[in-house]
Amino acid sequence: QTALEGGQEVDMVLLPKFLGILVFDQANEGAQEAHAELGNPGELLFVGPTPENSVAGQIEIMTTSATQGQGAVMLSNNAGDQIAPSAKAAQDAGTKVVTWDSPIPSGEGEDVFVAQVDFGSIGTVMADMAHSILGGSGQMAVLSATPDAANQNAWIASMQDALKGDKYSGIELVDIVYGDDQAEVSYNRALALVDKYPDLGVIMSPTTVGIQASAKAMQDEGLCDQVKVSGLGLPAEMVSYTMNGCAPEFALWDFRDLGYLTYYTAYGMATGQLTGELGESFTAGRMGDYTIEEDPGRPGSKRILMGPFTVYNKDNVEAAAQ
Amino acid sequence: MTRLSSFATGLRSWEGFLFAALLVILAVNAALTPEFLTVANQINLFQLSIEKVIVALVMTFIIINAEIDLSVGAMMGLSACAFGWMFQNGVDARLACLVCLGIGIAGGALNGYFIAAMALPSLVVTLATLIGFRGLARVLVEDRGITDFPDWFDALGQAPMLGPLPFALIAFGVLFVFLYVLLQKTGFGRRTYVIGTNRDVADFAGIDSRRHKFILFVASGLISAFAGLLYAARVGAVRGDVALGFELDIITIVLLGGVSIFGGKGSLTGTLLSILIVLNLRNGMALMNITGHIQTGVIGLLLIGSVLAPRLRLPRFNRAAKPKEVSP
Amino acid sequence: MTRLFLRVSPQALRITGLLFVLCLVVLFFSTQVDNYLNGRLFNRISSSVAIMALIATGQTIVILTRNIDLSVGSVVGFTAFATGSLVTAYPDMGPVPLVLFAMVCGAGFGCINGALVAYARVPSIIVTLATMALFRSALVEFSDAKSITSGSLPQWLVSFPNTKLLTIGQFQLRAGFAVAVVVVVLVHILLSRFRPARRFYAVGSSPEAAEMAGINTRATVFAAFVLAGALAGLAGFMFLARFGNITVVAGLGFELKSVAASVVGGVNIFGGSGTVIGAFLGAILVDLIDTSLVRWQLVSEFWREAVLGALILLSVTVDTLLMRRLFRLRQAQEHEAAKPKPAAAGKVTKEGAA
Amino acid sequence: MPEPVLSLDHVSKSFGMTHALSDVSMDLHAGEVHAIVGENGAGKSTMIKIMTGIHQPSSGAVRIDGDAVTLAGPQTARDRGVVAIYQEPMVFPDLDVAENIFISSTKEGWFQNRRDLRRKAHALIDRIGMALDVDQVASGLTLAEQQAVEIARALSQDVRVLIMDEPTAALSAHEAAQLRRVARTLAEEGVSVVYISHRLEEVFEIADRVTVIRDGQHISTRPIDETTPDGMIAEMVGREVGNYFEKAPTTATPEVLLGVRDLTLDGTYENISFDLHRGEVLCMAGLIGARRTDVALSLFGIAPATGGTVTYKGAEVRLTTPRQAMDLGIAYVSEDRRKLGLAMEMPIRDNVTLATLSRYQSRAGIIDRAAEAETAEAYRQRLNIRTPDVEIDVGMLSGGNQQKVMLAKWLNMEPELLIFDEPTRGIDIGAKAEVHDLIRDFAAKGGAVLVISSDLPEVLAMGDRILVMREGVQMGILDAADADQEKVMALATGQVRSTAPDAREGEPA
Ligand SMILES: Nc1ncnc2c1ncn2[C@@H]1O[C@H](COP(=O)(O)OP(=O)(O)OP(=O)(O)O)[C@@H](O)[C@H]1O
Ligand SMILES: Nc1ncnc2c1ncn2[C@@H]1O[C@H](COP(=O)(O)OP(=O)(O)OP(=O)(O)O)[C@@H](O)[C@H]1O
Ligand SMILES: [Mg+2]
Ligand SMILES: [Mg+2]
Repeated sequence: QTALEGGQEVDMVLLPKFLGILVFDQANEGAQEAHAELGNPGELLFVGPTPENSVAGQIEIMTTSATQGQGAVMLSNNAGDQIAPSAKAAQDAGTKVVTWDSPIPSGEGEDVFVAQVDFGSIGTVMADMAHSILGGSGQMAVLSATPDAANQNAWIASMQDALKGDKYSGIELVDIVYGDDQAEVSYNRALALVDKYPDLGVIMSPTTVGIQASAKAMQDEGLCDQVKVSGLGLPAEMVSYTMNGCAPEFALWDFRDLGYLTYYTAYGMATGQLTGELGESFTAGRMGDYTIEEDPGRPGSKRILMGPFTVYNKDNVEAAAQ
Repeated sequence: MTRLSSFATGLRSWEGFLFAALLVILAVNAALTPEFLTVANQINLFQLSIEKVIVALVMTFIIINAEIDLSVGAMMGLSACAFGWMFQNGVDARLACLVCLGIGIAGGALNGYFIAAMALPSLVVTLATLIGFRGLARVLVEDRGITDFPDWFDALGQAPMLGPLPFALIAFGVLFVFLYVLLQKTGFGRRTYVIGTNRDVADFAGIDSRRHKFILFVASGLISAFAGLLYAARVGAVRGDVALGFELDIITIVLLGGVSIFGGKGSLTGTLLSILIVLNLRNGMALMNITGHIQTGVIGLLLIGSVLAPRLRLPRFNRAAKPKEVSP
Repeated sequence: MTRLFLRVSPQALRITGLLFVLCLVVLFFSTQVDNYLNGRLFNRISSSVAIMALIATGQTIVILTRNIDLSVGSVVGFTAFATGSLVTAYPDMGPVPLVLFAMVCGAGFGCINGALVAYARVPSIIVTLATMALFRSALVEFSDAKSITSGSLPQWLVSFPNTKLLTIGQFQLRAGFAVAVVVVVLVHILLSRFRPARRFYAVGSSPEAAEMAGINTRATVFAAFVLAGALAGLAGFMFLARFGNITVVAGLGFELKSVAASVVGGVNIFGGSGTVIGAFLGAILVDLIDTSLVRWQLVSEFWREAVLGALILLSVTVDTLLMRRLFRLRQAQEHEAAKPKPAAAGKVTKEGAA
Repeated sequence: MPEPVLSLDHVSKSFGMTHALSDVSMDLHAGEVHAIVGENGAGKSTMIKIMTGIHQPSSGAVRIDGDAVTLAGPQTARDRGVVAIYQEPMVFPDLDVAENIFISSTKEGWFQNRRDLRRKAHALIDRIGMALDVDQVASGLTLAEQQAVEIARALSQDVRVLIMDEPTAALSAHEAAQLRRVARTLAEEGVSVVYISHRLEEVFEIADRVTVIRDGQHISTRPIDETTPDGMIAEMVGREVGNYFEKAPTTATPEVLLGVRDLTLDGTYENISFDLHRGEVLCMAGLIGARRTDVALSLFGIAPATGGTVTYKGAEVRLTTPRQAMDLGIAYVSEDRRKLGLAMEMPIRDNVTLATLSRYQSRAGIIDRAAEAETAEAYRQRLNIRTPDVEIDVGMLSGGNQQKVMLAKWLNMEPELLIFDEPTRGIDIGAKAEVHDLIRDFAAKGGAVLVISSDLPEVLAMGDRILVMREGVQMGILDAADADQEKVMALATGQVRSTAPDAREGEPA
């Protein structure tokens, strides 16, 4: 059990998928909190690309960080395996690469992944939410972000796995469509799903933009009695839909905590206090103890599991939305 | 006397202006960030955008020809995804590369057919193929990311080949020299300018502008496919969104280089200078931790400023979009 | 048949052609998709096309003057966000000042584009390529990573686009669509009857001739951009009302979609000809195909874009070939009409030659 | 002496090194037709561009009603009642004729009424005496018709000063006469008309006063009856010149170079038949819209004919591309130099070698620029192109000098058959003679020339034979020896048809 010692100077970069999105800003707040707590005299940079240029931008920032000799890059990966060569190059230059929110699928170029939740269990949670909404049987469709979003794809895959269980035999996954994480595309896709499957019971959207747009679409068209919306969403955006029954249940984790934990992990590794070996444990400030373990979804890769996440419903959403 | 005056106008020309701008950027970067002038960084800054700048060279021809090709990014994506798909389905990677280049030629020929033979506006045709090629890339890889290419392929994009220089950079150098001679010194280049200046005049002088345009679009497709492969090799993986939106960056580079959007004006020297400016500027900003929208915004300002500044100060600048003289 | 074909104006013919293609598409999908042809389809398409129709209208005006506006997407995003922020801060604001604010905000961006294009004489594609990035950068700065959420918007605003003005059976005329139709028709009437607006056509048709004829080409081009900006602002307002959730990616990609709608609607990309009704139908056609493809079982999710690209190319090709044919037919007809007693003249020449 | 409506007061204008105008003064009175004459590049167009605010004088002033004014652009000038029609007509190709006329009018109301518009347009077109469908889209109009639209547009406004820069260059004699009547009528109504033309007989017909410009300098301004054509020409060129329209002896040989039989392009022209001999100059005459240009375009492979045969040097050929025609030795000098003839934004050098580029290329395709420059320089001297050097853009030259560059481009191809469409459109009397000499010289060396011209004196002076067309139909071929203006016009206007059995003479093998 390593108790991380603060005060060492190391420059670090927090690299989100792109700038201008609330949850990434929350992660930054968490990281800044940890940065202050650990008394790191170095710099914590929050830099990221634009939405249109996310992939190339992330690769560019990763490469630049290596050139600058940053101690660590904390990456919410939006480039899939395309970032692996530059991440490896960064590692070779002595920069630690800690991913959070979304890992490098192949695990190459990555020291450790700080997982917000267990990617296997998130599938079960989504399946469970669908189960409870549908009352055990009915049709479900998925409205995802883009076909390239690695974490969404992993979650959907794990949900498809979970659905094989006997408990969910009554649930039929009829379609997977993509809303490109844009409000208007997601909105139109959600309606097209309803038109395509007249018996659809729930739209599962593992993305905050998609779930909000679907809920709005169902509400606008007066379809909330027929088709429910669920998935991953922000309480502040979803509160009204949860209260009026359009989206009775959805889940999410705390991005502030995720940023906080990620910072601790990256700091430990960049200062050499953590070696990043399997089984290593450390105390991450206010959040308690964590252990580096094998990532079950990506053989050969390591992760730190933050967990748990919260399922929101009528009872707790209003409090969380404040 | 003529020599001397053309040298003088050369200094006051657009290229001269770009060159001065480049020097300023280099000096500022070198002064502000110690890592800037390292060989590794200089190679990196090229490497990071090498595919775009390669395509920008051909785009220079196309825009001088008074056309535009919006489908280059999508073609890069299609070629990379086709490679990934074939590789995943057990096709030999070498053969897959050849097939991808073939796809580039076919896609370019499709554009060329509609633009040259059917005489549809290239903006419209390539807007449609931008959507279509991207769609085909999606069809091939769906929601998968494909990786684990053969080592030689990855090395092509990532390992140094000649001294510290990677293959793509060498390819860029060779291509630049070849295209420079082609555009600036040969009859093909002259015809590119003439057709861009006034297509009817070219046709009436016995120049087959349709054939010329067709060739250019095929070349554009081919080079885009090649660049798509380079991209796949550099990042060692492909996905449906490879090179998404690259077309606008590429066009920005070409326009900043002084190539007139109305055709007939510009040069590869200008494009090269513009490449150096954009890359060094981006790199300098990145090293100063200025990224994201501010970077994009600065390039945007530069683009407008580059057209405005010479017009405000030196009205007789040789810039592309000089106001048209009314008929004498 | 040919006679009739020749008498109708090209614009009217083009619109008829578009309507015909629309019907074909609807008929085709009704054989492919169960439960396709009903009021619901109308409601879906009509409400989803409203925003693009406004943007395409503005884009058409700009294209008519031989320019292009690639910044509309960013303008929509920014105005949607700014309007959302405003109404969140002052929830008591009424509809009129809010709409005005959105339009003025959009027009402001249009002024920047217009000034650079018309007065500084920077080609529009360069200006708007740059301002597309700049305006979105401004949005990222301005939004400070906060999103607007529908919860914070007044109820009248959120429910406005779907307010049913008129219901006939399953068919509903909703406020959002009604606004779009009114704007399109209004702009159409202006463009075809209002003298100063005819100058958009003149300037696009031949900028040099316009200059020589004493038309203030700069003011005309400037006005086109301001109008397009104002319409994009209005679209931003509608975007806010309809989706409620505004982030920094709002309106991303609208620029190319609006160009596609105009072009499919028969607006000449080189300026001088086209109608906003055409662009409106073009927007509907693109939207209809896009939505229908999602519902078509035969085509997987991943084929949609490929098919859409092919269809755009097809419709533009057919339109162009048709118009060319028509032009040739007309020419031939005029020649016939103008020929001086052709038979007699021909005979005499032959006799002379014999 | 009444105050002049508009005057130039010691105006100078230079473009970089070129002094287009130096210290030119001129007065314009109400109700007069004031002609400006001078050689190509003398500065006529520059003068009127200063009057209409397109250019600002480098020094000196423009005065309207005696007040010095700054004309910021054509709009300001128009607001002051100064309207110009330029050498190259400018219409809006996408708008119909009626709208073309009224688009910039400030007199109409806010909303346009189609019927009203058509009626007014009709009235104006009638006043000019053109037959023109006002609903027609302008993209299909010929140069002359475009010119008519521009004149109508000018007439639709409250003009005080109407400037016409070579308005009749593109018009046939009939239409030109019509136009002159219009100009006279306007002058009688009190408008001052500035009239620029290279056709001196026109000047004498309508002008009240004539100003002669040479090399950017004001030479003289005189009432018309105090001047003679010869005196005027002497002032223009600064020397005595002989008779331009002297009939040159024919150099025609019996050898047929080009044989055309029943050439037809559906919907455009039909059954054109003639033989063209080496050494011969065959002129095609006709009114505007006679479709002569279309015949030429077919012979050059641009608009391939749909029927009939063409034999070249005794062998039947099918001409489908310009390249093919050029390889045979056929050159076509277009009538529309701005749109089809010259790349205006490129240097003279590049334009001169445009049609013969492959000759300057090495095996690897590299262009020999020095050789190009040498060629261009040679033509500059031979054709007397007025320019300091061949590296400047063609667009900077005056109309006449542009014409010579275009000719240089085709002469450099060393063609055997030269099709010359409106060879002297918009060029001055000195240059005209030079062009005529060049054509005759070309023929004398064994080449064949097909000249399309709307300038009747020119046709009569140059042609060995004259083929007259009318609206796509060959009306007949006249021998120059027994042709005169009346006979040609009679055919061109369709009053008579030819009976001369000349089309099939000398059947080609
Ligand atoms: N925009 C310009 N830039 C540079 N030189 C110019 C420009 N416009 C005209 N010139 C030069 O000014 C001189 C006068 O030209 P201008 O067009 O006035 O002649 P012009 O008398 O109208 O001749 P033409 O009868 O051939 O039309 C010429 O030498 C011409 O090359
Ligand atoms: N009614 C028309 N509609 C469309 N285009 C026309 C028409 N008449 C002529 N043209 C085009 O205008 C150009 C010149 O016309 P045309 O050949 O009829 O005239 P022309 O006999 O050469 O007379 P000129 O050369 O004196 O104008 C050609 O390219 C022709 O195709
Ligand atoms: Mg002139
Ligand atoms: Mg002609």
